[in-house]
Amino acid sequence: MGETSCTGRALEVQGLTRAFGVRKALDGVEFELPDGAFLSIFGPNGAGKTTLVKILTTLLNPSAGTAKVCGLDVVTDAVELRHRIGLISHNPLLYPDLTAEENLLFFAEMYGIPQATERVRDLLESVELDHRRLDITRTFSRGMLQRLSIARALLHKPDILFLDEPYSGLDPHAMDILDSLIAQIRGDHTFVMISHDLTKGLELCSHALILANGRVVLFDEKDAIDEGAFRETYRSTVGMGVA
Amino acid sequence: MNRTKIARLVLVLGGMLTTAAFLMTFFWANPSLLPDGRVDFSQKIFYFHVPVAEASFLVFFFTALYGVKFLLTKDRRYDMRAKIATEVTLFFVLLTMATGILWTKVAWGVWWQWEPRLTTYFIMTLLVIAYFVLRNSVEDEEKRAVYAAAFGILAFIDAPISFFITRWAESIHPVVLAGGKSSGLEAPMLITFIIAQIGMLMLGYAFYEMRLHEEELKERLEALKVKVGG
Amino acid sequence: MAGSSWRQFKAILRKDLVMELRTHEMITSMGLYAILTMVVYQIALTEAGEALDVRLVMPGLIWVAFIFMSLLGLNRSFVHEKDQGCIDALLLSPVDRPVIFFAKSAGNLLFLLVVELLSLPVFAFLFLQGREGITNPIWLLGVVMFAASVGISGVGTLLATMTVNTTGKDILLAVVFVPLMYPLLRAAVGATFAAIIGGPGSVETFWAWMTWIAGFDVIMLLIAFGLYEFVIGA
Amino acid sequence: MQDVYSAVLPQAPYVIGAYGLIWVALLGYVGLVFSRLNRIEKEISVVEAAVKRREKSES
Repeated sequence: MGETSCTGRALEVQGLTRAFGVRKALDGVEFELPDGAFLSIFGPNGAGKTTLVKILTTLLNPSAGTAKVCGLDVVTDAVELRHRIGLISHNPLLYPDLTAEENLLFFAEMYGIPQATERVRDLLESVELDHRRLDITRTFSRGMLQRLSIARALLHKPDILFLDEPYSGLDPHAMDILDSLIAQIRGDHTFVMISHDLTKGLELCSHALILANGRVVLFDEKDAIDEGAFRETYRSTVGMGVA
Repeated sequence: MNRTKIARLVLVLGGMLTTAAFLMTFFWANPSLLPDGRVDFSQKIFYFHVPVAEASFLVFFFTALYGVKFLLTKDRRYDMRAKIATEVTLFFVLLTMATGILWTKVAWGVWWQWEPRLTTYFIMTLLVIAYFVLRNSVEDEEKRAVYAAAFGILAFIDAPISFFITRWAESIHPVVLAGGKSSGLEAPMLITFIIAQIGMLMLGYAFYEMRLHEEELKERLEALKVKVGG
Repeated sequence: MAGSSWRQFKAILRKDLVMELRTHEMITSMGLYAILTMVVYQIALTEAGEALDVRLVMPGLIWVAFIFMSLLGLNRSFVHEKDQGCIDALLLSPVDRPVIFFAKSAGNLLFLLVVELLSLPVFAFLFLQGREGITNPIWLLGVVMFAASVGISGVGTLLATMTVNTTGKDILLAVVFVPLMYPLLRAAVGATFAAIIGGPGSVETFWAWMTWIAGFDVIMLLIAFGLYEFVIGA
Repeated sequence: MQDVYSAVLPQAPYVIGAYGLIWVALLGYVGLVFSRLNRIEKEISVVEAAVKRREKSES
């Protein structure tokens, strides 16, 4: 487990509830994640995984309860927190009609990054896209887009990276590249990943969480988890999402 | 006494007042005269046309008010109230349009005239309809509520414009609520009108509460079904 | 803080301009739409022939073309953001939501004005040759076009932010946008008429309509500005 | 006298139409809402009974 510049725990979630009417997307979610950990969140469709990540990344407000990321409250310290988090999604979150470099420069400007040009060049080199930096991203393959979106997420040197099913839609080669990129930055980042793929998710994580019907079914360190029993628990939740 | 009981009482009272106003319109209120001295029977439409129109403006205000309250609290109950207020607005707006068109035919000889009051009120009708079109095209419940609230607030701007337009622009539409000299209503006419107005507002309130009660029951039913069905 | 907001505003605006200069998507579709509208107008006016003084209906025709044209641009401007989830990346960054509103509105205003300025001479060329000229100073037309376009793009940006998330977004935008714009359109046509037809007192009439437009702009933009954070965060 | 009321007869259908419309609409609306309210209340009592039965059989 590495160190980030976060003071205190990476995640502190208490009684987190997100409801609109009768349906509760999240219902009293509680857990704590130490700094530098890698959390994999599992759960059937509609379990509330995306809602949880959206709250932790300040895109949605909770209806009740509190969540602190990096010691910062997701509601009251939202603006400051946005400097500390990055998101890699299965969607590239890039403008297809801008070049690779323009995309990164645009987001650098949004984050107010000093010496943006150098930072962008460095990042493009590290994801091996410097030779394509002047091409518009519409022409990129799925794997290249994913690499560029990692560069986008790392622009402002976030402490916590959120991964929303980053492997979906990637070919095996692109998956390998993504693996090695994650391994490179694993040391000084905390990771929170949503995953459908049990094997992949368990392989990477240090902590695992199963969500169903908006509730935490299981949360533990990987070392304490018996994989067979874990798979059994996960299987039992499938279908619970659809009430 | 709970809200539903009050609503039913108000409904009965409103019904009684409007019925009384109806009878007064035809048996008590003195007839309005045409410039040539003949009796203008079509003016009788105004005793209900105007109260319904005023009620539509007033209820529409609650769409905007509950819209603001919803955005500030994100409390779903306000969204429901805004929706119901708009529904009652739609009901009154359509009634206003229908009675207005009948009167226009008598007084102006045509069913429809593009004059400022009619035009702006027509626009308001379209806005109220658009409110529901918007609601129906948003799947996510919370998004729907937020968008509807925002649109309701924007749409309400047309209500004061339509209300005051007869005073600002050259309009041939009569100004009934001008106050003072130009309304020219004699006491029996004015009293009849006021009773009809109060009755109609009470009906509006009762409709709103009844529909709200219905929606709340629906919700309780949903919750119960979830409990049973698991 | 204010400095960084200004930088972000410029960055979003520049990004939209670069994308538009690269694809020409909005300007082309809006421009073609304007020309198509003129063809349809020709059909509509053809039987009236010389009996009709086109100048009398021209203000209305212009604004009909502009309002429907603006719908195309407004829709496009948010389809870009939605396509690959860019709007989420934007919202994830430490940008004040109103900055997004103002930058997107400014971009939409710019594209709208460009197409308006391009299509107006074409309109005059096709319909007004051999007619009496415009006596009032021509910049009055520029004033109405600018003021009304500010209202159109401001309120339009707010509404397009909503309708991009709905089923049947193009039609829905028209359904919610056109009636809301009625007061503004009415005043714009009045002002344009006063500017084009001229005659005694026309300049006073022009400025009277302009106060309506200015009032509408101020009230609607303030409300749209206040609502934007809620709408984009939903 | 006849002269004074000569405008009444041709105008009457419109006035009657307007008031007829108002009454039908108001009564119709009230009737509709009440019938729906009754139906929902009935449904609620059915489901509530089901809930009670279950709770009994569980305990």
